[in-house]
Amino acid sequence: MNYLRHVLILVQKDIVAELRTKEMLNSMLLFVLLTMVMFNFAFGSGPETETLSSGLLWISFLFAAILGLNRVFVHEKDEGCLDGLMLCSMDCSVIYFGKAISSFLFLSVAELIALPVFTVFFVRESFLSHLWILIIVLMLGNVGISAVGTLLSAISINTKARDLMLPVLFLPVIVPILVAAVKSTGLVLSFSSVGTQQFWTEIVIWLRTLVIYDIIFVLVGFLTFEYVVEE
Amino acid sequence: MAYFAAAYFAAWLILFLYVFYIERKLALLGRDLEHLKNVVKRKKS
Amino acid sequence: MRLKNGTIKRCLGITSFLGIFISLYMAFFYTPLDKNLGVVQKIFYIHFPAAIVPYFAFFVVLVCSIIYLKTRDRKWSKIAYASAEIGLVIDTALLVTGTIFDKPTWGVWWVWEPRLTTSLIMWLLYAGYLMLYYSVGEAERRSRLTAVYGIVAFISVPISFMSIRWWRTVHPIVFEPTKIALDTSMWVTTLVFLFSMTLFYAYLLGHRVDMIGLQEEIEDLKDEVED
Amino acid sequence: MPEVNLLICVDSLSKRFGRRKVLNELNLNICKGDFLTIVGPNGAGKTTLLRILSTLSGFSSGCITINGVDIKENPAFVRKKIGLLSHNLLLYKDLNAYENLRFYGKMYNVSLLEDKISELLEKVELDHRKFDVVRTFSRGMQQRLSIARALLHDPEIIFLDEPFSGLDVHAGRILDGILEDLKKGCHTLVMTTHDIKKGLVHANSVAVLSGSKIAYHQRENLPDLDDFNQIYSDCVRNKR
Repeated sequence: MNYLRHVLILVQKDIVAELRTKEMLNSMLLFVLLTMVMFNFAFGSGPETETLSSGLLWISFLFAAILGLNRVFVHEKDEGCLDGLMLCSMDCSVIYFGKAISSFLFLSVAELIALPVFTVFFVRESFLSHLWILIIVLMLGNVGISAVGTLLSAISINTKARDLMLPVLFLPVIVPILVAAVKSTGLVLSFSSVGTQQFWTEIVIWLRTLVIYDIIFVLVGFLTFEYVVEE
Repeated sequence: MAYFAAAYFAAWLILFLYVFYIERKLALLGRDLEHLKNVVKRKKS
Repeated sequence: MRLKNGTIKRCLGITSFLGIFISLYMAFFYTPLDKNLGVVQKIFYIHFPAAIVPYFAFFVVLVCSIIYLKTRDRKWSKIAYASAEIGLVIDTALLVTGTIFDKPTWGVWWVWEPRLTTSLIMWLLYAGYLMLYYSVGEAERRSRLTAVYGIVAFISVPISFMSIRWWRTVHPIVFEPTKIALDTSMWVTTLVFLFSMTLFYAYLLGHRVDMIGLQEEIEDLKDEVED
Repeated sequence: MPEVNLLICVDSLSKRFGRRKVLNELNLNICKGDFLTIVGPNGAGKTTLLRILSTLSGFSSGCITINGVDIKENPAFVRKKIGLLSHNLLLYKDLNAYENLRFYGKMYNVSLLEDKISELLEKVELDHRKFDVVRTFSRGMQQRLSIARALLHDPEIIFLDEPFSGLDVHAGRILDGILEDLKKGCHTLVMTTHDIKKGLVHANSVAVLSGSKIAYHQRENLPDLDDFNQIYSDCVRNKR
C-alpha cells in the first residue's frame, strides 16, 4: 500500500512540474502535428496514402515519444534529484513505475489531442463505432513504449551522448509493439472493407501480441531498473 | 555463378577482415604491453 | 594455466579452420547441384550457419549479462561484449549473403521478408549495443548498462521466430530456406558447416576477450606509470 | 573509545573507480552525538566517502555498519535515518519551495507535514518565498532550502558535503545556528570541507582524508588551528 502511495506521489510531482512548464506536452503535441503536415507534403493526399495512414500515426507518435522520453530523467539528473529519490523511496522500482506512469500519461494526453486532427486530415470513413478499440490499441501501445522507453531513457542519460543515444537504443527494441499497433490501427481504420469475422480474428491476434510484449517490457524494466540507477 | 561467387567472396571477406583486425590489434596491444612493462621496470629500478 | 589456455585456443583455431575447409569442400564437390537454382543454391550452405550463429551469440550475450548483474564479475561482461561484436559481424555476413541470395532467386536484392527483416533488426539492436558500449567511459558503469541493454535487446530476438507466423497471416507466400528440397548429403554438409562456424565463433570469442583483457592491462599499467 | 556509543563503523573500506583506487582500506569509527569534520585536498574522496555512507554509491570491498546494521544488506534502514546535504541540491527547479518539501516529506512519510514545513522554512528564513518556484532562487537560497529538505524527516545522522560553499555571510550564519541546534539535539553529523578554519568551529572530532585513507583522526581535545594546519599539511605531503 505504501509502495503504491509512493508511486502516486512521484507521478503527482511530475504532473505538477509538467503543468507548470508544459515543455514536454507542448513539444510532443507540436511535433505530432508537424509530422502529419510534413507527411502530407511528402506523400501527397491520394487514396494510396490512406493505407499508409496507420503507419504515419504510429511513426509520429513514436518519435514524439522519444522527444518526451528524453526529458524524463533530465530533471532528475540535473540537480541530482535521482539521489534524493533513491534516499527517500524504499525501492528503486518505485522510481521506475512513477516515471513510466507519468510518461505514459503525458504521451496519452498528447495522442488523444492529436487523434482528432489525424482523423480530419487522413481518414475518410467514420470509424466511430470502433473508436473504443483504437483507444485500447493506443493505450496498450503506450504502455509498451513508456515501459521500455523509461528504462532506456535512464540508460541513455548515463552515457556521454545522452539524448542522441535513446533513439538508437529504443527504436529497434520497440519494433514488435510498432508492428502490432500499426496492424491493429490499420484494421480499425478499414474495418468496413474487412469482413466482421476476419476483423475480429485478426484484431485479437494483434491485441494479444501487444499485451504479451507490454507484460514482457514492464517485467524487464521492473527487474533491471535498479541496475541502471545504482552506482 | 556470379552470384554464388559474390556471396562466398563477400561473406569470407567480412569474416577474414574481422579476423585480420583482431590479430592485428592483438599484436599491437601486445607490443604496447611489452613497452609499458619495460617502462615500469625502468621506473622501479 | 596460461599455457593450457593458449593451447585450447590454438586447437580451437586449427579445428575451426579445418572444419571450414572441409565444409567448403563438401559444399563444392560432395553435394549435388540443385535442380532449380543450380550453383546459386550453394550459397545456402554459408547462409544457414551465418543465420544460426548470431542467434547463438546473442543468446550468449543475454546469459552473460544476467550472470554479470548477479555476480558482478567483470569477466562476464567482457564475454558478453565480445559475443555481441562477433554476432554482429556474422550477422553482417548473413545480411550480405542474404541480399545476394535474393537476387537470382527472386529477382530483387531486398525483400521485406521475415528472416531478412528480423536479421536486420537484430543487426540494428546490437549495433546500438556496441554504440552504448563505446559511449560510456567508466568500466563498471559500462558493464552495468550494457548488461541491461543486452537483456532488453534479446527480447526482440524471438520476434524472428514469431514474425514468420505474423507475416504469414498477411502474406501467404513466405520464403523459407528450409523449404528448398534438401537431400541427405545437403543436410550433412549444412550441419558440418554449422558446427565449424560455431567453433570459429568460439575461437573468435576467445581472442576478442583476450583483447579486452590486454586493453585493460595496458590501462592499468598506464595508471601505474602515472602514479 | 566507549564502544557502547559506536554508531557508524567503517571497516577496511575500498572503492575503485574503474581502475583508480579512490579509497583504500579505510577505517573510521563515528560515535553517537559526534560532530565529525573531514578535511582533505580536492579529489581525496571526501564526496565519495559521504556518498558511500549514505548508500548512494557502492563500494568494492570492506564493511560498513550503521547502528550495527550492514548498509549493503539493508540500505532502506539506513536511508530513513540519514539526511544528506550534497553538492547537488536535490531540488526540483520547476516546483516551488513548498511543493519540493511536501514531495520529499510525503516520500519520507513525515507526520504533521504542514507544520514541519512551516517550521523549517522559518528556520532557514525562506518563509516569504514559500510559493516561489525554486528556479527563481539565488544559489544561497537554494542551498538553504536544500538544508531544510535534508532535515525534513528528522534524521538521526546528517551528512553535509561542503555545506558552506556558495553561501553568503548571512546564510552562513543561519547554517551555523542550525548546526549548533543539531549538535545540542544529539544528532550525529559528518561534514566534509576543505576550509580547515570553518571545519574546526563546530566539530568535536576531526579527520584528514588524504592518499585514499584516513591519515589523521582525533576525537575530543582537538588541536588548535595552527597545530591542525601543521598536521594537515604533513598528512597531505606524506601521501604525495
